[in-house]
Amino acid sequence: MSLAPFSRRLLSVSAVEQLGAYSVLRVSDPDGPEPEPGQFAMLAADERWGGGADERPYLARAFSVARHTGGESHYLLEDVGPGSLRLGELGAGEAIWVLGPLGHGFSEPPEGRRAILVGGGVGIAPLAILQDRLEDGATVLLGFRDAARAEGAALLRGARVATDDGSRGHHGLITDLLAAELEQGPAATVYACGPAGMLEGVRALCAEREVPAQLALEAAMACGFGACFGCVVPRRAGGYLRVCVDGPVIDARELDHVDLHAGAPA
Amino acid sequence: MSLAPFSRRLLSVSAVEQLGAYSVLRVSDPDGPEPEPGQFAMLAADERWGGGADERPYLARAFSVARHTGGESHYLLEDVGPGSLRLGELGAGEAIWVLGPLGHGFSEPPEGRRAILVGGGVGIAPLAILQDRLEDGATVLLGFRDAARAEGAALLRGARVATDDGSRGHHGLITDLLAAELEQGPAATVYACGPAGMLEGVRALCAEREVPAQLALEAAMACGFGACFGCVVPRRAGGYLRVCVDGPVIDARELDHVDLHAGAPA
Amino acid sequence: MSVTFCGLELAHPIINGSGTFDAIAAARAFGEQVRRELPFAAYVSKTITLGAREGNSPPRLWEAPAGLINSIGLPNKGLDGYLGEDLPLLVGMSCGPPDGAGAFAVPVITNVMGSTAGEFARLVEACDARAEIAALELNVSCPNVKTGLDIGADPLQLEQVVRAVRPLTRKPLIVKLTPNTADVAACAEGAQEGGADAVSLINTLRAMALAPRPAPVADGGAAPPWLGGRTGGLSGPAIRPVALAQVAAVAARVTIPVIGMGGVQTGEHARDLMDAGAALVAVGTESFREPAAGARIARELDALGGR
Amino acid sequence: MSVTFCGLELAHPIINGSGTFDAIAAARAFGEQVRRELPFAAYVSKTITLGAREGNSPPRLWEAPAGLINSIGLPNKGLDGYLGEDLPLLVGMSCGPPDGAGAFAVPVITNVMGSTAGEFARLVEACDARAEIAALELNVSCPNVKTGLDIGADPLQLEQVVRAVRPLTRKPLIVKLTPNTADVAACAEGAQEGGADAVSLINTLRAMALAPRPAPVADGGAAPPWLGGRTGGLSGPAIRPVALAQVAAVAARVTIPVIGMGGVQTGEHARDLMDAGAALVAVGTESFREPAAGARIARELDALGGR
Ligand SMILES: Cc1cc2nc3c(=O)[nH]c(=O)nc-3n(C[C@H](O)[C@H](O)[C@H](O)COP(=O)(O)OP(=O)(O)OC[C@H]3O[C@@H](n4cnc5c(N)ncnc54)[C@H](O)[C@@H]3O)c2cc1C
Ligand SMILES: Cc1cc2nc3c(=O)[nH]c(=O)nc-3n(C[C@H](O)[C@H](O)[C@H](O)COP(=O)(O)OP(=O)(O)OC[C@H]3O[C@@H](n4cnc5c(N)ncnc54)[C@H](O)[C@@H]3O)c2cc1C
Ligand SMILES: Cc1cc2nc3c(=O)[nH]c(=O)nc-3n(C[C@H](O)[C@H](O)[C@H](O)COP(=O)(O)O)c2cc1C
Ligand SMILES: Cc1cc2nc3c(=O)[nH]c(=O)nc-3n(C[C@H](O)[C@H](O)[C@H](O)COP(=O)(O)O)c2cc1C
Ligand code: FES
Ligand code: FES
Repeated sequence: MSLAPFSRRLLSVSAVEQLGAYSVLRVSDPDGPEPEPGQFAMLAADERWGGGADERPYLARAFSVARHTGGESHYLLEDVGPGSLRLGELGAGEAIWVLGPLGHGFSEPPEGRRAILVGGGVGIAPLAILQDRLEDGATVLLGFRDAARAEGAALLRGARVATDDGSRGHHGLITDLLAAELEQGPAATVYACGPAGMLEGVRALCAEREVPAQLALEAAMACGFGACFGCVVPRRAGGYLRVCVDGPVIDARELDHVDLHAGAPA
Repeated sequence: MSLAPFSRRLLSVSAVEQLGAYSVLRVSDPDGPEPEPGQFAMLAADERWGGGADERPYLARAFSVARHTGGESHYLLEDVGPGSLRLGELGAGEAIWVLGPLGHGFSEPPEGRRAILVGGGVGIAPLAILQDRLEDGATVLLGFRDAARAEGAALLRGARVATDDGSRGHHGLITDLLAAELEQGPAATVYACGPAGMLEGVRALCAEREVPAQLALEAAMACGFGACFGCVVPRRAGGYLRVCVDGPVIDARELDHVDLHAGAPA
Repeated sequence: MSVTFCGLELAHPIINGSGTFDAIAAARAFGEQVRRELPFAAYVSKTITLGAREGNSPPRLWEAPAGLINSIGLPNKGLDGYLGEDLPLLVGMSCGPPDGAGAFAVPVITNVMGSTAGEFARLVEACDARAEIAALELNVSCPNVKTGLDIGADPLQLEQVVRAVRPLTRKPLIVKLTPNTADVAACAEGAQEGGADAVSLINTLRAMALAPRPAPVADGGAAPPWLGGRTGGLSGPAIRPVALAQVAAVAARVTIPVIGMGGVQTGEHARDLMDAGAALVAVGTESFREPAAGARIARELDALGGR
Repeated sequence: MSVTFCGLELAHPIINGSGTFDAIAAARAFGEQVRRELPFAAYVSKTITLGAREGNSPPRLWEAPAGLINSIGLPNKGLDGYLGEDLPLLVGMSCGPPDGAGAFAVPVITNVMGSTAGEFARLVEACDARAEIAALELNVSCPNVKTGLDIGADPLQLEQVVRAVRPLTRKPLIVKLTPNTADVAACAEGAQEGGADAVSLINTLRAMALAPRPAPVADGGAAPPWLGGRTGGLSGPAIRPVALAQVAAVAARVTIPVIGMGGVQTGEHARDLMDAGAALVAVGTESFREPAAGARIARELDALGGR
């Protein structure tokens, strides 16, 4: 796990590029620590963070590192509220506060197991940097709501795609493709990130087949470094995990189910 | 007095131009009522009103109509806080909320009295539209802190200028010029707008010489239309005047002195 | 979307918060249209006291994060001035329902404050005698002359005051609760026990601002309070989450209707308060930013499906 | 700029608000530097209860205008877990003074909450026995089992609780007052009478948020409370003006030192609280936005001239 510098850092936006329904925010960070796949950062615009809908945003927002290359960190944004809206409006050269890399990322696949990457929607982000780092390549299965969002699949190489509305790739859930894939070759490790419903599907599927799975969870976060105890999900053994410091990547066996309340209501 | 439409209106910025230390905000308003000299409007940017220093601005801000011509209202801005900063950043085509024209403006000079316009700093704004409307011309005396601010004098025609630091025009107070002017020809009416200290100087000078004076006051305002009772100044006869509906232009004889607390501390 | 509140037929559930809309001044600024198209389904007067009050010395305003601190100090012409000069100008106003059909008469709710039960009684009696007044709102955020604490902050004391004035009028009696208390639901219960027909909340939260530096702070010294009244009341979006909690707590405890307010800016905010149990919603500070906000909020609420 | 507070030598007047900075988790995220360069001159633990608590079910957070509502529910390992596992990891931390010269040891202040005077007594006794603990803070924002009201909201009850635990320790005893009360200065006086060495305020304001629509609200129905604990506490800039008013009211009434907090984001905000009478200033929610905020605020305060 890479440690974050003990202070948020004022960095500079290199570019914001459209990618279908999403945008890719590129932040210049030549001196920062190399993030590990699955780690995230807390982001906030330096200027005009606030004054949006209902006078928000106020707190920084969590975003997975989608890629780290050439001294730049890339983040994949979906405009779902005042924070992501504001970040997506940033222009090259504008200042952005970055706290990170934070959290506990993905671990290497166990010997003899191939990697299957399963992403849903904007949750594909941490799988891109994971694919970059996996030496032996991986099967990539990505699900989206529609074709505009499915353009996001270009973030990864060789992805097979499913859409809810059938406008691209398989018409149906990405877990359909995962089930078929596991049928063919169960000696796999699944790496998944996406909406709670999808993660619960992946968890149940893998549990049934005794396939190890690492789930990158989301939860509303105030701090990102264990200070607020706000980002919890119930642990199978009882009690709660803090997604920011115990996760965001959590071994599926730690969870009884993926709680819908973990993140935003879908 | 022109009445304002009973609703703030979403208008479009035509331009923001630098004028020395100030900027001139031009708002396209072809259908709005013709403002009278001394009237003001409550302005707020449509987007990102908030999120500045200390999470402000929140309320709209009062600005004198500096000019109204060709279907445009002009406002003279001095950057003194988050509201004026944000308004000054607006670009052509951006949306701005305008409530106005509000308040009670200047009245015609009484028969046989020539008009002397005395302005200080950004307070020269309402004198520009007044000069535009005065048929017989007027003597214009404008005081500023320094030469960069004195460039604002270009807003009016034929102004004589004083600066606190002597970098342009008379080195000293604008009331020095006013005293000399009244010495020469006391059959005058004085129209004044500027910082409280200057207005108090003008008031005292005119009171002594029994010259009528109309003072355009400033006060912190929450609403601009008499709803909040926040913008009061003490009235000589006792009690308070609401600057927004009883003013902003007030007959100097109504005031015992111009209260420093009326507006922001200088 | 019309609603009945304590027997009053209202065009919609949006009214104004006391002291945040002066219909007489607004008609001076915007013309007679204000009286024909009032943005509120009922008009609540500012707080009226027995004697006239000038209000606090300025400065009276301070902008806070997502809010406003005011220290206005209840300026008003006093009971006689209000009944004689203002009330006649406040009757006969109308407002449109959100769907634009027809016009509704706007009832006047007069908000009064005394510093003793006796003063409250005189105010209520005098208002009761005036047919133009449809309902009364008691502002009980007034310090008890002996204890210095707000009358409205103590459930028992509040109950006694309401009980004392209840027999003096058959008009609907609304008690405007103070939010600066440990248990606002207990205060609401006290008001109900005393005979109130409704409660309204929240009033502003006690707050303070210091003089901005550098001026006029003496070097090295502490900045003095900025507002003429030293402390003031916080309103606006900043207090909305507190309002929601207090309205929910009160609505869960009393059976009389609740008027909810505090930081409402949109139809969604109004709906939240109604979901929490409010029958009507009052708009205060948002009217400062937009004089016709009440009508917009009523339309938005309507579009959200009636509540 | 170093200050003495209740006999403790502190590098500067900025400490953390209880429950808003977990030094152990921060060291996991940022490394050992956290322990060497803590942004706070004293470290206040989160609230510790006798038994372990899981905390409230999620969701626990809601972003409000210029603020945050939390319903965390005081998760903690319980007294034994804290003393056995956490406390040893909390000693030996240091922080630098704002001018960068030398390093100061950071004393640990342990915040405890009981639901009865007896529970408070057991907590205080156990902490008193531990030399690593420099001072105690009593969180009295806990409902009285009988009345349901916060112990800290009633001056008399508060005085009794403090008086009961006072003899059990010679360590400085700080009482963290609840802001959800009619007269916080009277509560502070009660704490002082009971023997407190200092008071701290403000804790969060009781607040609420409803589930965002559309999901998961049943059509036509009212939106339920969003937070697992139904209500939560509001913190951040939104409450700063309320904090300033309460700190000023308390400081004017008591002679013991006051720790001020509530929405502090800058050195100027800290200075305002000190101008209002606070001896120390605690930073809470701002640390979430910037983990090293405390150190920045101490530097800014220093640059403003020592206070
Ligand atoms: C570890 C981690 C990694 C993430 N990675 C990514 C990523 O790579 N890309 C990406 O696009 N997103 C990512 N997210 C999600 C992102 O952080 C959130 O969607 C964030 O809240 C967006 O902020 P916003 O202001 O745009 O939307 P918000 O207004 O925060 O809305 C997001 C959701 O929060 C809820 N909500 C609405 N209002 C409020 C309120 N007032 N307070 C609290 N919740 C509210 C609603 O359910 C809404 O759907 C990640 C989250 C985590 C925890
Ligand atoms: C009738 C009228 C006409 C005006 N015409 C003009 C004009 O033509 N041009 C022009 O530039 N200005 C004009 N003003 C003044 C302008 O409205 C104010 O300066 C306005 O407050 C600027 O907003 P701001 O956010 O930029 O600054 P603010 O932050 O509001 O600061 C302005 C002053 O307010 C005080 N202040 C600081 N913080 C706060 C706070 N939190 N709450 C309250 N007060 C605070 C300070 O003393 C500060 O110097 C006019 C005012 C009135 C009443
Ligand atoms: C400037 C101002 C003046 C007020 N005057 C009164 C008043 O006279 N009587 C009263 O009961 N409430 C008064 N209030 C409180 C409001 O009616 C309302 O309860 C409070 O502002 C919360 O609502 P808001 O956040 O929508 O403004 C006043 C509020 C403001 C901001
Ligand atoms: C997430 C969160 C958790 C908190 N936990 C505690 C706690 O355990 N004990 C306590 O006394 N106060 C707790 N508080 C209150 C803070 O210590 C502080 O009093 C309050 O947040 C106001 O300061 P701020 O606006 O700077 O955050 C908590 C506050 C927050 C936001
Ligand atoms: S986000 Fe604060 S503890 Fe996880
Ligand atoms: S600004 Fe509100 S009454 Fe004048």
